Amino acid sequence: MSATTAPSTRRPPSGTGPEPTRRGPRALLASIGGQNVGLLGALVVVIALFGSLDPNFLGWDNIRVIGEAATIAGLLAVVQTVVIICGGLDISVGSQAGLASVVSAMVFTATGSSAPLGIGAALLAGAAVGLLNGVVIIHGRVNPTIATLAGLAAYKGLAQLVSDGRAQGYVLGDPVFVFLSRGRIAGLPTMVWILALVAVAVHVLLTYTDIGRNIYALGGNDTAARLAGINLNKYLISAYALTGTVAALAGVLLTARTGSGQPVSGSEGLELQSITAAALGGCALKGGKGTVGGTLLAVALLGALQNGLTVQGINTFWQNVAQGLLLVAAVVIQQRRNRGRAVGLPA
Amino acid sequence: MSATTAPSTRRPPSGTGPEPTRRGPRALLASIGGQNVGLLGALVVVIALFGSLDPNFLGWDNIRVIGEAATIAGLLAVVQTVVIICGGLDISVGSQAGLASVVSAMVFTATGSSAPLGIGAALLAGAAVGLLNGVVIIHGRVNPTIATLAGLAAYKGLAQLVSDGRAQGYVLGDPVFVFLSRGRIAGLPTMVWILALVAVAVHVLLTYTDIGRNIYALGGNDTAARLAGINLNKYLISAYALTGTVAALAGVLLTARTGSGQPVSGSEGLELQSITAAALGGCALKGGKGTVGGTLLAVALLGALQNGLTVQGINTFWQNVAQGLLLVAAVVIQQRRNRGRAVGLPA
Amino acid sequence: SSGQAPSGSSGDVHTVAGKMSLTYLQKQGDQEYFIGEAAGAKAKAAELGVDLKVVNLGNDANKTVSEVQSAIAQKSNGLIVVVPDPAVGPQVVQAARDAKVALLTSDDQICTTGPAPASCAKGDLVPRIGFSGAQMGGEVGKRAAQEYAKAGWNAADTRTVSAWKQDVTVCGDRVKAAKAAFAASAGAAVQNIDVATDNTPTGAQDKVAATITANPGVKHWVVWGCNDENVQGGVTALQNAGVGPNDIIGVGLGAYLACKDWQSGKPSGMKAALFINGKDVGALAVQTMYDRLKSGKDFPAEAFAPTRMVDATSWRTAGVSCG
Amino acid sequence: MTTTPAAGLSAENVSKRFGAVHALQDVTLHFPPGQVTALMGENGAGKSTLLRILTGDHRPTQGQVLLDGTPLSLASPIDARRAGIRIIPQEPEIIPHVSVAENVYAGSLPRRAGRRLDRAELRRRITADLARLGFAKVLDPDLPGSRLTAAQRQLVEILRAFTGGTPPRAIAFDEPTSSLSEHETEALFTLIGRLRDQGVAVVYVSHRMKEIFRLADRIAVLRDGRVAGVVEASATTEAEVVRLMVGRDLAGLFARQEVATEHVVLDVKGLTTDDVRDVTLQVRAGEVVALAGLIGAGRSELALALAGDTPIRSGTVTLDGRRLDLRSPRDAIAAGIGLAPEERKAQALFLHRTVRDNTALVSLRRLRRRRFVSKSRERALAQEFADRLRVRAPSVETEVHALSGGNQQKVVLARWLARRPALLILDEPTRGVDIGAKAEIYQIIADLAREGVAVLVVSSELPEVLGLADRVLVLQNGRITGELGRSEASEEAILALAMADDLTAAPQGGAGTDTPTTATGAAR
Ligand SMILES: Nc1ncnc2c1ncn2[C@@H]1O[C@H](COP(=O)(O)OP(=O)(O)OP(=O)(O)O)[C@@H](O)[C@H]1O
Ligand SMILES: Nc1ncnc2c1ncn2[C@@H]1O[C@H](COP(=O)(O)OP(=O)(O)OP(=O)(O)O)[C@@H](O)[C@H]1O
Ligand SMILES: [Mg+2]
Ligand SMILES: [Mg+2]
Repeated sequence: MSATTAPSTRRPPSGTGPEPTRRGPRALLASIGGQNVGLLGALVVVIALFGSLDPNFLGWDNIRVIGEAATIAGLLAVVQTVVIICGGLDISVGSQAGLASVVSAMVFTATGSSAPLGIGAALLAGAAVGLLNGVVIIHGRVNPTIATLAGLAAYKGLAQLVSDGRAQGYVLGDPVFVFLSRGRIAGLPTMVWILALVAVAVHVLLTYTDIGRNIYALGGNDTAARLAGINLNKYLISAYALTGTVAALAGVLLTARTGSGQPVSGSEGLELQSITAAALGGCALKGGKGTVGGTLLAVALLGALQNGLTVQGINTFWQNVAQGLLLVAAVVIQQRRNRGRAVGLPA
Repeated sequence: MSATTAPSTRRPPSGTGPEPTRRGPRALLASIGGQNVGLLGALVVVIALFGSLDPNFLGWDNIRVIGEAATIAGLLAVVQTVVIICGGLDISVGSQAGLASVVSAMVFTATGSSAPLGIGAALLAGAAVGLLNGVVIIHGRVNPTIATLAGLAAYKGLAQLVSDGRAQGYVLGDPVFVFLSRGRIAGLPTMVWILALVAVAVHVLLTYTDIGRNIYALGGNDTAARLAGINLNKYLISAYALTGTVAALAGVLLTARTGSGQPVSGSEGLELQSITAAALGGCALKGGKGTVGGTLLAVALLGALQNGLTVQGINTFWQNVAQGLLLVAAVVIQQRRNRGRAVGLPA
Repeated sequence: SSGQAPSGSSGDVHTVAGKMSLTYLQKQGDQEYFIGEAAGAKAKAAELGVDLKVVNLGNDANKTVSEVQSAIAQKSNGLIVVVPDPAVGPQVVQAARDAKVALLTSDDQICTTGPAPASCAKGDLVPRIGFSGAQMGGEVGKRAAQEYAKAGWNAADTRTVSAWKQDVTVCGDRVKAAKAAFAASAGAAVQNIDVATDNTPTGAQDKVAATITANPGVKHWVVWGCNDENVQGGVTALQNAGVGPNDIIGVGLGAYLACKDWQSGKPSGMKAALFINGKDVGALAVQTMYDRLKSGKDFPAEAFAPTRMVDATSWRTAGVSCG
Repeated sequence: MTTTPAAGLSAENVSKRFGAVHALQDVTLHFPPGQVTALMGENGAGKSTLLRILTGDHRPTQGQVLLDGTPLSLASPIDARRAGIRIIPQEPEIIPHVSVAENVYAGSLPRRAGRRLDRAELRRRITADLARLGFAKVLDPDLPGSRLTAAQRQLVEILRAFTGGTPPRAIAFDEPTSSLSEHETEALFTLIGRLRDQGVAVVYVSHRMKEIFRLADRIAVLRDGRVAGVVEASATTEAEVVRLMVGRDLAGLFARQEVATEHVVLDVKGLTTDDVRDVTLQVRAGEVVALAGLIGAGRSELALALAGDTPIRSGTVTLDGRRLDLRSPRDAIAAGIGLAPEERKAQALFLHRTVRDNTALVSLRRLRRRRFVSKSRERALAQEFADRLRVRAPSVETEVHALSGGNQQKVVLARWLARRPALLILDEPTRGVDIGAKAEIYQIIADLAREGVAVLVVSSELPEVLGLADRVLVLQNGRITGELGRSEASEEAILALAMADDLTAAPQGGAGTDTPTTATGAAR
């Protein structure tokens, strides 16, 4: 008999003491890394490795470069996180971004170089396309994977049709676009600020509001959520609409970066990148689990890795192999820490 | 309501019980189409439409062409079906095929044009890579999506490394490869025979053996399967190894068709195609559900659609849009028939 | 039939009396240059009263074989192909020959007897319309060398950047030629850096930005690549890193993105670009095929559409259309 | 005690930790062959954990498991199965897209040469086994697993245990009767008796005292992960077992006074769904009405229909005088109806969310300002109910999947008790809940009734029905076959109504594949 606490009350000794969230340094660690220790570790290793190989890697300039390069995929990964928590998936984010890129440049040109109109039109188009995804999934009862795979093809085709497959317009004569692509605020690129803003907003939404609770609930157990009176349809459709809007924002940044509206180039493959980041960041593809913080950590890891490999002048082939290995290594470390189940399906 | 079996128990009249075995003529229908009526309908529409627009579409020659073109993706879709039923996913199938393609051509060349050695080496490599996937997933406890995403990058990199990123060798001087690529048996291309053989074998495995039933069990509920004494690890690893081997077979056919070992070209994107076909064919991405028949139907539909659109000279942009629309339409029809739940997640 | 018979001529092909139907199969059909090529081909076909289908092959060697077979099954009279990978050439030749269909290639060469056109006997090459990758790369390298000489930079603090997607064979050919031409005519040994990209402007931008990190001491940069996307991305990355337009020599390939820089009227690191007019190639290819099938006129072994090196001052007059 | 290698199954100095939680500490227990050893203890005492260790599903942090005196290396459930140890887990594990027959024989499907599945044999076996075990009437072997009710799922698990080829050496039942009604429970007991006679070591976990004393030879009690005592069943009393479990005497039996008012809260007329026909009932404010019946009688369906989740084909539902148009659970909740559903894992819990999250979910509107949820108020709410229902968890920030089955059930109840709807529907509210907490739950229900809440309880546990309800409505075959006031209600009366059809009316649809008469045999 250990002398824990003499159970004079009816509360069992290991009972539900009011012990709330931890405070102090552990709380910070928990909120940043927590179950993402594997990722954090991998990030540290990557930074230490490439930093020691080339001190410039850790220079402020290069960190900015990494940030800018990661922004577009990062934005998509953040909204992908929301969709995945909902138990869905959006494979069409890249195509949506491409469509928005073209729309922004074409409306910009057509309205005699009005950046607000161009950007506004792109965001509207993105929201509409996202809404369409949601409606097809909910009211058409189409599995999200299929629906957005269909969107991947259809929206890409649409972008190509409206643009005739060519890069559209030239926006870098406009100060707004120049600011988006090359501007800085407090030393950080505008693009990075945008990512930070969106990420914080989504994080707050998920963590501090009842909307966020409901999102986790419906992704975790849709039957239970339904019986708890959550309007699943409204939430899911909103999630896809949000995704469309943020994908459109990514498309606008794409336009700003390349200087013209790109129907396909630069947005193809973003779906896989965003899903990779979300999954690596701890999202369960079954839904109900995941955090913006974890996803951003994964975005940072992938961004740093890619940049480091290029700085080291390693060719694509080795880069591919290295990326695969790191991806597995990060997750294995994570699983060891979390002590996943030894026998049977590890999920 | 319908007079199938007099419900002595109080099964609800709206009973959609599609699942277990029925007998008689309905059984046949059930086994071919059954819940795939939407797909079957879409296929009929596609064939009727393109057939009426261009009689060549229905010509024997063109059907052969469709069959050949669909073979490689079809093979991968068949094994993808197995993996998905297991509750897994293999995103690396395309890269595995690319690796096998390169290996087959390089070994063929290195052994002084020995087709059996080339093909054998490729299959071995495929099995090994598949086994590696399985081991990483089971013993590394890495989520299948992440593990095979890592594989997608790593095996592609490997294929590029061994081939230096270029097409390897030339195999069409060899009668075996010529037979694989251009041969016919009873009027049908060799490739199509190979697909048929693999599909039938996998179908038999899934439907008529206890191995197959165990696969459905562990995909449907891994805890139940574990407690029932099914060796999950063995099954899962075998499923990935099988996938690797069949992906390698697809790689060999790729070599035969293109005449040389292709590290990337022709195998990139196959993962998405195979997952699309499996999902469209009725596999639940959560596992435990799916049939080879459904998947093949989806492969046929996608193949016929693609061919038809090209035959009609429709440009790529419209093709993308049309493909997206059809994908959604097929599933919507299907869902209407199966009367999915009105409220809540459609998955 | 193992298809080893030499000669690129299409001796078995008969002339077509009635309505002619042709198929133009292009790699990377959603890329700007090839879209132009398709447009040129279609315009010419309409003019000649020929039925023309254009098929996008992507980067897929396997799809090439499928689509060639499909076109043959559709009773197409003549095929014009741009293969994603020359290694698939013999398969295409074989299929066309079996079906007695006329075969012409554009842009990229293929060989009847083996996967590598470079080591192919002249007579075994399939007749071709277009430009050669080596030739294009050569012009880019030469122009870059001229600009370099004009700028009077010091080789020690200059680097050349070659940006391309490393698993695309034809990209490798272009870049190799550009390097060789630059080395031959620059008169100084400038160190080169290979940058692996995905052939998109943002991909190139990110990769070149990382490259700048790795080479902080470099003052002057010369950029070329597989296409305009690579060069434009590279130039943008350099400008974003604070390298002035006068310290950059970007020589594009295609001119469709370079022209946007010039159109804006601002100083740009994009100093020149090789304008290759896809429209001309497409039209010429269709015309050549038409002549062959209508009147039995033999294919020329090779026919070239004109290319032109353009820059900020000359691009409009050269006919570059900037969307 | 442990010096001589004894026959049967034993745990020796077994400890198990989950992070900071000591689920088991130094447990040494012996389960002799040919005896039924009941394993008792409060929710979270460690019963399921011990069973999982015995069957190789969990690895002990310390200690070992012995079968007939030889240590087993239980690396996995497969090894345990090979050694002849079986378990019926607390939560039935059903394979969704596979028939009942395949569900039952999963892992040991009959096969012919070359691993060919022998479907004819499978059919023969399932038919025979269903008839032999007396479940033919309540379980259709062709139904897919996804369409089974809670009770049917549990029957599948039971079938699994009794249908293996060779009889097992040791078998553990983890609350097998928690959603079964008397009839099936009786059948199960006969089967367990047979196992005991065959010399199998039986471990039986249950919170139903009556069952324990009917069935068990010995009673082992766990408290806080330690062995609190092992007693012979014949030499002890309920009170002593309870004392061992909780470490104190429980207050006297729960007794409820009637507080029902005249105000009718729920008024249902002619309600018909796919499985429920023409149900008319009323529940008044302050009244507790129980729905009783056998498996598949339609009680849960009725509850779900009232909660808006099952389409209503005809009939009216009126709440507080307002006619409701129930098209989704949202409508019902908005109107003031709350349902704590039958299956906690499938229908109620978010396993990867915390106790706090799970508890507060339907009360968020009360806890938020703008759309920001006040975490402290949320935590206070969860803590209050966790304390009252004696939820045993390290804190309310623990994820629900780490809770024991009974504690999970309490979280489900807490969610709806905290919301205080006008009409509270509880479907099998005390499934798997221990005696101490049960009393507390009854008390809360009584308190709510006193405050004017109308309560509708679905329960298969007759003592619960009798103790709690002011009125009992008995369903059979989707219809109400009778109503019993508090004074008329008795176990016999309820059972008689529940099986009225079997006794009087001729069975319908004689073409049925399998309707042996064993099922009616229990109507003594
Ligand atoms: N996977 C797990 N992770 C963390 N803690 C766990 C886990 N499983 C069980 N526990 C803890 O171990 C203790 C014992 O749980 P167990 O399930 O064995 O209780 P039990 O006696 O079966 O209770 P019940 O009667 O409610 O079923 C509980 O405190 C529970 O919270
Ligand atoms: N999801 C479902 N699919 C098919 N049939 C169902 C489903 N749910 C319930 N049923 C059927 O509806 C009838 C009524 O079941 P219900 O669950 O309401 O009964 P119950 O009285 O609550 O009994 P139980 O003790 O089994 O929960 C049963 O015959 C059952 O088989
Ligand atoms: Mg338990
Ligand atoms: Mg029930």
